[in-house]
Amino acid sequence: MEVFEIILLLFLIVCAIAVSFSKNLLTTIIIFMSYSLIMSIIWILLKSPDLAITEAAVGAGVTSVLFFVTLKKIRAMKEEDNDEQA
Amino acid sequence: MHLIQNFPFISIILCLASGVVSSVLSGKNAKRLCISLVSLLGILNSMVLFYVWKTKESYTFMMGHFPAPWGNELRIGVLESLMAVFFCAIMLLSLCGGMKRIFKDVEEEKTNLYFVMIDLMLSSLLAIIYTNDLFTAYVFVEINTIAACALIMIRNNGHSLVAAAKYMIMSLLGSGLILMALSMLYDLSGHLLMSNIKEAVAQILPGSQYEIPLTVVIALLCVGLAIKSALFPFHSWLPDAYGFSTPSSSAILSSLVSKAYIFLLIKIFYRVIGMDVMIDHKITNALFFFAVIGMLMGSLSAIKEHDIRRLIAFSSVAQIGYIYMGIGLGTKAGMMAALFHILSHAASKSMLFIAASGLSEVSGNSKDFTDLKGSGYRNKIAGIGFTVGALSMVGIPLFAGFTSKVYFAEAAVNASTSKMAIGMVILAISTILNAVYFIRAVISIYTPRNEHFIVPGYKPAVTFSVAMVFFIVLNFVLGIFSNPIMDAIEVGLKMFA
Amino acid sequence: MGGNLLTNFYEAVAVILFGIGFTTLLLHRNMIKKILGFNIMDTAIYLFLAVKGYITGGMAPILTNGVEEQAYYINPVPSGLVLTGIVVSVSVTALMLALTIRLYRRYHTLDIDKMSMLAKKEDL
Amino acid sequence: MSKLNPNYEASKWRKIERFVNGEEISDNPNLSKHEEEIREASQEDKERNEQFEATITDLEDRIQKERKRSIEALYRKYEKWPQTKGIKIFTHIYRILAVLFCVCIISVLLMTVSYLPTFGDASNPNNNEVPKRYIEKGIEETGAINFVAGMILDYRAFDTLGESHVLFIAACCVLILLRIDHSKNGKKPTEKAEAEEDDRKFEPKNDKILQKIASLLIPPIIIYGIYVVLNGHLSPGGGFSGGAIIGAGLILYLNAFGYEKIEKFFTYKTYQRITVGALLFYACAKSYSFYTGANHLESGIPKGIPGNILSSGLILPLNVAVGLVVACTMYGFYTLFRKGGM
Repeated sequence: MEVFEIILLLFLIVCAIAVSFSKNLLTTIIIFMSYSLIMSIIWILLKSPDLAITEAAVGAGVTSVLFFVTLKKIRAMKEEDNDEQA
Repeated sequence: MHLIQNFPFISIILCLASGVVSSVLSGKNAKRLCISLVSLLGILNSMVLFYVWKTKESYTFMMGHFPAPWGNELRIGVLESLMAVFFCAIMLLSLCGGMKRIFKDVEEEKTNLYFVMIDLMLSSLLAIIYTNDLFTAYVFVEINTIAACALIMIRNNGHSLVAAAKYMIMSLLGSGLILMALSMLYDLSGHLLMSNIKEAVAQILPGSQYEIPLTVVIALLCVGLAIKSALFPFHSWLPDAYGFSTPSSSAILSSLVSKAYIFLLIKIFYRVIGMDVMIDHKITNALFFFAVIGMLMGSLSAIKEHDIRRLIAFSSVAQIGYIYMGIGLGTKAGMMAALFHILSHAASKSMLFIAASGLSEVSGNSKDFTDLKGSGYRNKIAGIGFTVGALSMVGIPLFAGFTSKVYFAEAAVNASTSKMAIGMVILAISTILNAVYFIRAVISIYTPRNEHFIVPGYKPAVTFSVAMVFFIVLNFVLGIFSNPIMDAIEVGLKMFA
Repeated sequence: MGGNLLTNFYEAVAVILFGIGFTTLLLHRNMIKKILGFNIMDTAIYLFLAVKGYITGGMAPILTNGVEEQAYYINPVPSGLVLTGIVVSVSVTALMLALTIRLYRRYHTLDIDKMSMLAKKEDL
Repeated sequence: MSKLNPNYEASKWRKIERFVNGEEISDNPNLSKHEEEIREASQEDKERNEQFEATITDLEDRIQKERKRSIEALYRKYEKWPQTKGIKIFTHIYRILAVLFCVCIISVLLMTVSYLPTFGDASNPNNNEVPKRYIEKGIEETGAINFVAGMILDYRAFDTLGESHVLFIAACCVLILLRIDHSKNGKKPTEKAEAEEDDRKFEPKNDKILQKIASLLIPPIIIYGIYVVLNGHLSPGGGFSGGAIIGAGLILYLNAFGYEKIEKFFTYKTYQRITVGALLFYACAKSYSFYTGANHLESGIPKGIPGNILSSGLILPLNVAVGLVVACTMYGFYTLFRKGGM
């Protein structure tokens, strides 16, 4: 069990660094989604299932959906600008 | 359990419920509900103040069926109820003062949401003042942050949105640090209740294993709360946040929100970590150092401002430096001077913001000094209010600012010699700097120019003039009858620990 | 350096994540990156807080086959606090994202410095 | 500014102008000579005033333009700023300093972590009498099998009351920012129509695969969400996570079937009613138990037999209320982000 926890924690650190250094916004958000999924697995390993469900449903689920909608709205406005300029 | 003892709990729950209800009411009804709620709370808390003043000792109110370390708990003493009464009074006056501008700035559909924010902010202020449990304080600090951000951004011009974004980023940084410190403190002491933490912290002797974590906890708490209350190095969000929001929300933000965080810091000083542990850890010297620089830098950057709202915002950076200087002195007199300055600064700062909105209303809604010239003649009551506020900031006798400066000087005299020297010198220099930009502002609003702005038969709104008169009376009361207030603070501090 | 660094490796990782989130929040000028940095910082603090309650060999704090001794279960207090915290960070993220959309609709940029410059320019 | 012609009065152009203005053209000078002179004199005074006025406004315009031009030049210089060499070096130094700042924060905190109590050790200071009572007396005092739910909704209920108000205030903020309302005056509907059109162009519109899968997935999601809310005090979960699952189900339904279908049963009105009703119920229930607890009165809510659904006193209705608030808020966030309205 020890090794599995260490692998997950290292994965978390790699995800956090990847989020801060990657250029494309969409990949950053997908990396962040995997970050919160790994976090909810860690809650299970830490024997607190309440947190696992809440982190999975509220943290990974709704936050990522909101990030995607924001990105789509910004992409939509960007295309409108290009149409106006073109 | 006397009925009056339930009033603090009832006032918090009433605020939360009326915040929820006024989200479905129309703008006008939400305004009436909010005004009546704030005045009712003022009355309830003043009754609690008299009750606690008579019984001469603070009592704890158990939230729910389970005693303190298991359930939540409020602790009500003279100091807390005095702060609560004062906060309700200032909020009522700034709401009435800025009422016309609220209905002009905020979209017609969204005025009731403005009053939702005001109600929930008042409930979080009262909860922060009364609570005796650290995690409850953190949850209500979060409500306070979101409500303050909403008050800044509700006036939807570009500036206030950018100011709200900057405010949110800095505040979230602050609350992240506070939560980190809180979880370390929970790990060291095993409790979230303030008095139990103090017993556990007292057992951490210097040189034991938990000595370094305790120092880091104190540092994180002080930095987190300094960021949120805009102490000098972390004040970059303050001028935009106060400069571009509606007058009544900038009045509430500058006088109530940052003061609640300072009051929470004083509560942590006395009730969570203990004053002597704080002094051993030299945190008071660090606060004194930053406060002194803040007093100078705040006034210096205010001098080169030519926008009246940003000038008042920078002056509140300097005044927050005064309060932290009082805390940094480390003595009981210093703390009492800081608490009195919280009251006097709240009174004069909100008056300045509301008067400035009155002045800019008669000079074509511009905040620039060139247009504000001569506005003192056009809007008489706003001119008088601005002058009284400016003179109290500078520290002219008979005004509130003067008495708090006297108490600061007294506290600095019997502090340690190095602090006394630096304190007195900086007090003098910053008074001169205050005089430079405030007297210049008063002179410029009374030089007769800009006749083209004169609207024949212009009369300021009734609520505006009533609020102004009450502000002026409050300032004089704080200036002249400050002794009973200082006795209340002294008694409150004795039962505070 | 105290002896517990290797035993407390969960808290060490939480602190490293806190540092990364803290710097992402401070360093990047793009608003979406700042909000992601804030989320990472907050999740790291909740990991730091929830790990306090873990007891090796303890079971999840739900009554199993009628056993009511403290030694069998982990400490439920930190999970209660973190449950509150997760919902706080979701609501603050939603607020910041709404602010970002509104700012982008007005200034057509996500860079907060450019936004404040455009806001100043609007004044003239 | 062209210079005024001195004998402008007598010029042909002036005559045409007066003709256009309808004044009678009197060629013979002796008629109303006096009136002519008066008009001429007042004409000259007016001109002199205008010229004086023109110079003042001209002066002010020039100052204003001067100020604007200097600030414009400053901004043009500001835009070229990042390319200058000095700034490039400054950003590099700033980056290195920031990374150093992050490393030193992490090292300070790592040093503190090394002094903190060991991980997972039963004799840690926080394993004291507080959790002891939650676990050992939890069942008989709150009736909840899940100690965490018991702790959140009964022992430390004030935090969770504040917590659901954090969610409510965040929803109000998003309403302030993004809501485009259908108010009566003419201007607003165009904004709303624009948002509608914008939404239709970029969002999925009744594509078959999504609808088919959604009709398979949504019932289990909603049922599972309701299960998690109702079993909050028996199994892990509770109001917050159950509400989020139901909210996610509603979001999937909206994506698959579009706004018309969902507005049949979920409009802004129902959102307001549910949120305000659930929060008021929550506040009343909790203030009742706070009031009875503080004044040592006996609160007559039956605890029921631990283990059944209807067992732990107030915890079940509170979980349902919190679940409703969270579900409506999560769904409200999504629709406000997408179209600025329910």
